[in-house]
Amino acid sequence: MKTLMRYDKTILAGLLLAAMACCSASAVAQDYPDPKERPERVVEGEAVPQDAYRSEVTPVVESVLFYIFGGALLLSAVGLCICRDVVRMATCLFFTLGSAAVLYLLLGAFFLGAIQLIVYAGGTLILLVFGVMLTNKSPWVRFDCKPAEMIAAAGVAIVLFFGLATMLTTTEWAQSTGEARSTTVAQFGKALLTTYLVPFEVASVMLLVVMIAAAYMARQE
Amino acid sequence: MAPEEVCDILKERFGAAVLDAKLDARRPYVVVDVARWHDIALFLRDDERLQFNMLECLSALDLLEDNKLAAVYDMFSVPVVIASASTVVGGSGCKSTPLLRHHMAVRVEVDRDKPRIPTVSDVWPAADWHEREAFDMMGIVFDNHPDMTRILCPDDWEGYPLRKDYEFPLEYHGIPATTEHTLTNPKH
Amino acid sequence: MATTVIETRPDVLIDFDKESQGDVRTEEMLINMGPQHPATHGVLRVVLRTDGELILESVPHIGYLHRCAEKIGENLQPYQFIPYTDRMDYLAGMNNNQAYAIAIEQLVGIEVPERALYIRMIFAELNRIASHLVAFGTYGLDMGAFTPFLYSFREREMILDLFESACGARLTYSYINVGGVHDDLPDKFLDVLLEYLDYFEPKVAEYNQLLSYNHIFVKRTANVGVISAADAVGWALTGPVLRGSGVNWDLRKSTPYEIYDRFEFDVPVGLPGGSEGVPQSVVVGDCWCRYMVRVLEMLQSCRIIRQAIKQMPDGPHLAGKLKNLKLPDDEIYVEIENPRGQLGFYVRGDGSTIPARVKARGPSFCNISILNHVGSGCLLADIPAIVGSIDIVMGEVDR
Amino acid sequence: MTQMSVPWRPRGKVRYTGLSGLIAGFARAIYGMAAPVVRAFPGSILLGAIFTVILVGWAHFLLFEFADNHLIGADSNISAVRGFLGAELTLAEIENGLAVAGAPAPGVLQYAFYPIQFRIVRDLLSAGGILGFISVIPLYTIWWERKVAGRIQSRTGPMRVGGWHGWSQSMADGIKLINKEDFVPDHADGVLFRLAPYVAFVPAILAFFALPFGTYWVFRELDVALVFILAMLGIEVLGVILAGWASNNKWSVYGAMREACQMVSYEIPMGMALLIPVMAVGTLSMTEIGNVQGDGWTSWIVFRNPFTFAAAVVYYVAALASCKRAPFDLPESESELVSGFHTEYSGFRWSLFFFGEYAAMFVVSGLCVILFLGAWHSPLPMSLADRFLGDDLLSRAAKGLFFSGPLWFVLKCVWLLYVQIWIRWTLPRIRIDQVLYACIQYMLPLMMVILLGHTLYELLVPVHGIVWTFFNIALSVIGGAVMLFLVSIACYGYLNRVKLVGWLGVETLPGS
Repeated sequence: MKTLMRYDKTILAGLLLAAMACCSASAVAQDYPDPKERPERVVEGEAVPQDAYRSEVTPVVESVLFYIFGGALLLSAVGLCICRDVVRMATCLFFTLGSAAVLYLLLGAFFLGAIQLIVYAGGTLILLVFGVMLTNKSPWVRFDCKPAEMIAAAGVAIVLFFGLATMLTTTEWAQSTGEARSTTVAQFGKALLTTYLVPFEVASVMLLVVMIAAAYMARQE
Repeated sequence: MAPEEVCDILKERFGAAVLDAKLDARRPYVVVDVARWHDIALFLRDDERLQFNMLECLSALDLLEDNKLAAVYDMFSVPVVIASASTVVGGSGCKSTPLLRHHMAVRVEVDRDKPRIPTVSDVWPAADWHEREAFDMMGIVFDNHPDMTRILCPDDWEGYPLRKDYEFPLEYHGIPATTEHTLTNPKH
Repeated sequence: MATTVIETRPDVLIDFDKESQGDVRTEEMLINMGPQHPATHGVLRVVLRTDGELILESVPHIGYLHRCAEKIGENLQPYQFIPYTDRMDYLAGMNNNQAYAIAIEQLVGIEVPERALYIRMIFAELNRIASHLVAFGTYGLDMGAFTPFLYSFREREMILDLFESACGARLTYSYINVGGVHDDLPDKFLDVLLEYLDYFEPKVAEYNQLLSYNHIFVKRTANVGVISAADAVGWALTGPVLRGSGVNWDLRKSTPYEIYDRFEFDVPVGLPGGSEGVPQSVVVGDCWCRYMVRVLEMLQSCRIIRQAIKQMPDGPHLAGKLKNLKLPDDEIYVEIENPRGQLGFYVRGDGSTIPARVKARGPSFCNISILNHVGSGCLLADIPAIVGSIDIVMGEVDR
Repeated sequence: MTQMSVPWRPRGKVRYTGLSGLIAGFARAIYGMAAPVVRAFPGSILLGAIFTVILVGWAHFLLFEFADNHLIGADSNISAVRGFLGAELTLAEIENGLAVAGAPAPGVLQYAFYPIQFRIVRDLLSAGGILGFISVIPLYTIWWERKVAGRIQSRTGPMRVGGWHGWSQSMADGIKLINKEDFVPDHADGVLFRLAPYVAFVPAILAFFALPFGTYWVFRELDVALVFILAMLGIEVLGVILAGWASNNKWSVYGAMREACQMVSYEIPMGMALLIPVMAVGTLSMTEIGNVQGDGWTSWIVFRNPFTFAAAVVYYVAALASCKRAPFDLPESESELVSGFHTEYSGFRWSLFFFGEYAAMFVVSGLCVILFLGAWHSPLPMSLADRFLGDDLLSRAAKGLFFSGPLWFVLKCVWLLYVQIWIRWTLPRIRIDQVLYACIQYMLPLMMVILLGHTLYELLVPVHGIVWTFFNIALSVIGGAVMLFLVSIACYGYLNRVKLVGWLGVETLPGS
């Protein structure tokens, strides 16, 4: 462990390069634009679907990336539950959300991946860490739970596990037919404001209520 | 307001408490009895003829020959005239309006083995730190002072450095305070 | 714990009262703005009890630069003690020497020649400009503006060159001695000085444009660390800190010592917002007033020096021998107007040539004692603003 | 004299092995050889370096284009995946393709062209280009900031290291920082302490992958580039918070807390300000937004209508706050928090924080340039270029140089960097409650008004109508006037710098 700590810079530099390579490889799904004809501007009418999304990278590389980031997701989620130090928990949460975003990118849903990063990793997590810093639970406190809680938690976990396992195995998932999967942002915008207008408005009203409640609670009488 | 008039006002007000008045010295001062010192201080500040509102300096003295410790209070009467809004910053408008611009010194003597003087930090807030420094350097204890601790030397320092009969410590927490040379032939 | 009702803060923190806390109560922290800290000029340690950004208590601890100068004063003859007075307020060496020299002269009764008085007065005023330049530059640093510091030190460098030509030293001069000045002015000193004054005076207008009336600087200093006139006099604050609170008290004007009554100059005093040349949000006695008083004092010092250069007489520069002066069995307390306030020397002789007791009353010692009274209730970023505006030098606080 | 016992444990002389030792030795060897050459003609080396970088980048692009057009041919069907690594072309096909195109020695060149067709090879090449550019940018921004700060403060800044105006000062600092011992304070959270600089540094680098430098000069042209870059800038906050937290020092906790407040509050106005150009052009992909502003400087989005003009200003101020610069640099405010969150860092880890900050500075000004200031187009309209210049190699180079190319993008970014540096060295710092007060009370409502105004303006005002052209021309004239005024100030300042700086200062300035 000692020597590992001494060479931390080299290891982390390696990790850095690996992260960059993965990001670029994972974002490789986007087709390289053919320089000759430019995708003409989105005309008012129905958006012209860009040429079919196909994975440049052979399936081998894509699945390797999937397992890497899926594993990272699971490991950091487990780390989140195990850690006692509050700030380490927040870091594990960050890696969980980050690898979820990378999985979206792998699937070609770039808008969703970026929004996941902004909203969760950039927004909620920061507010969570901020909340930890300001509440009177001093940040150096350690969550050490009593054995009784451990047993109860284990029980709930097992029940949840079997529920999920059965659900996973019984339902038959729609097979991906491999046709155009990448949707442009314009289609998102149109869909949000036409077909899914009601849920969109309900969500915004709900968020507004949450914000006002938070402001009211933190206000000094 | 000459020192003589101030001394007369004090004598007429406190009578015997004013022990001695050295008015012909280069800087005239009045020696005051320790017991009545706190009321005299209040009187010096609040009497509208005197109005000594600024305590300049508290110098602690060590009179070893007659086994006494003394505290000399120098005070000023500063005209608290707020320059009116019309006067220009730096303009000729802000002339000083001499109200009662005079100076007075009061000495309070107390014997060495029981050096206790009533504090005046409630009369002049400036006295707070000066009294702590007098205690730190000379060992004069000021009664009901809000925070009677050392101010310059470390809190666990023994002895009072400015006393004439103070001998230097040779080391402090293992750090040698003098060189071998002074160890072999101490100066005083 | 005294209720810290913040009555002077007009902006967002007005109703932030400590007592009735909502359930989101931040945890109180005890922080050491320790002896080594860029905002405390020198080795001042301020123990802050903070709640989030708000300061509940700011207790200054001093004594880190204590060199027992007063004990040494009781073993040295006056002319040997002069170099120690330099090291007390190391930014205004000339003024310190002048204070101790005047104290000894009045005690012994030496008559100082005219030329020496004028030279002393010119160097004291030049040192005041240099010290105020340092105060102006470091105050810009505390507020986060780096450039004014470089400009002020460029001008100060030239003053130090002038001092070096006169007395060989740049910071600890020991130039003003008992009975006059150590040696006469070098030739052509006065016209180089005049040339410097012509170069320096437009620069002060440039500083005002760069920092004094800068909107962010005004927002950071106006209505911050307000000291009322009564508090200022009660805590025996003196110098620009006292005049910043609107009290018109300058020893050079109210009790003129040496030859100050021969010159015509003004005493800048803090003014409320809205008066000419003062931003709207300024309150008498806040950081901005104290800062502006120093900047205007620089201009007044230039004015005095110009008049002194015109009236400069000829004649001896020293009253006679300095060694073995017999000090009478009496005591004296003399105060002069140092750039930071009133520097007082209490000297008690006992007939021999060595004084029995030398007590130096440093202006910064009293000025910094008000920090706790002013500091509690303000924000963490205001502490450097307040300490910077009081402009302390730890050499004369700890002696 | 008795030797005082030192309370802390004396450590042996620290010997550098591994990466830092290697780098230091390598750097010393190079410096030995290169010093005389560089000292001889430094200016031309610097200019030459800039142009070679541009030409090398352009050569790559031409290579890819040639391979696409001539070898694969327009009509080849893309899905036919053959060959071992999924290559579309076998060696033989490449050879006769080269022969058809009249390349000199097809037999030899075919081996050179074979790897080009793979996507991963192209990515690695452009990733190398991007990483090279990223490592150069902070180096020279730091050096340039010290020179500009020096000139503002009437001193000269670094003059000695490497000859002409100390151009290799930040390289020397880099080597020093690598060799410096960066320790971890005791009781600090070791893992987080080491992780924090990377969480702060990597997002700033990843943002460069989606930032277009020209129409074709982009590593990966995402159609959600803007959102991706915003996400990356959002993640940096966490690195700073972890750093402040893990270094077991109350001052850094304060720095971390302030950073959290400031970044979270300033991302909202920044995000809203970025919405304006997106609404104007209708897409999130920055290459698209850049191409729209092609014909002349009146077509730049900033001069489009008063709302976009105001949005550009609000964006720039919010961007200053989000990358902790100028009057908003509270998290590492020296005077109060010693140096905020990176107080306990030193050596390589500290330099990572600084690389991240300067990279973020460049990304933020890059965003401003692309979205508002006519990305990689010069003020001259492209129509002018098409009339004079044809399509051959030389004219394309001229078009790239004078009309629209990565050089213009970098030039505008450097100008915005200069504005940031200029603001930093003149303005004092704002207090934290004023920062938040300004954001919530002024920036947010202002931004909402601008957003509303812009939508109404876009909907109601007919495009190229009287009102539209009036505002467009008026704003363009204002923009042009401001630019000319600043250039004239710079010339005036340079021409009689003796009078301005004062007689005493100038004689002593070496090389002034």
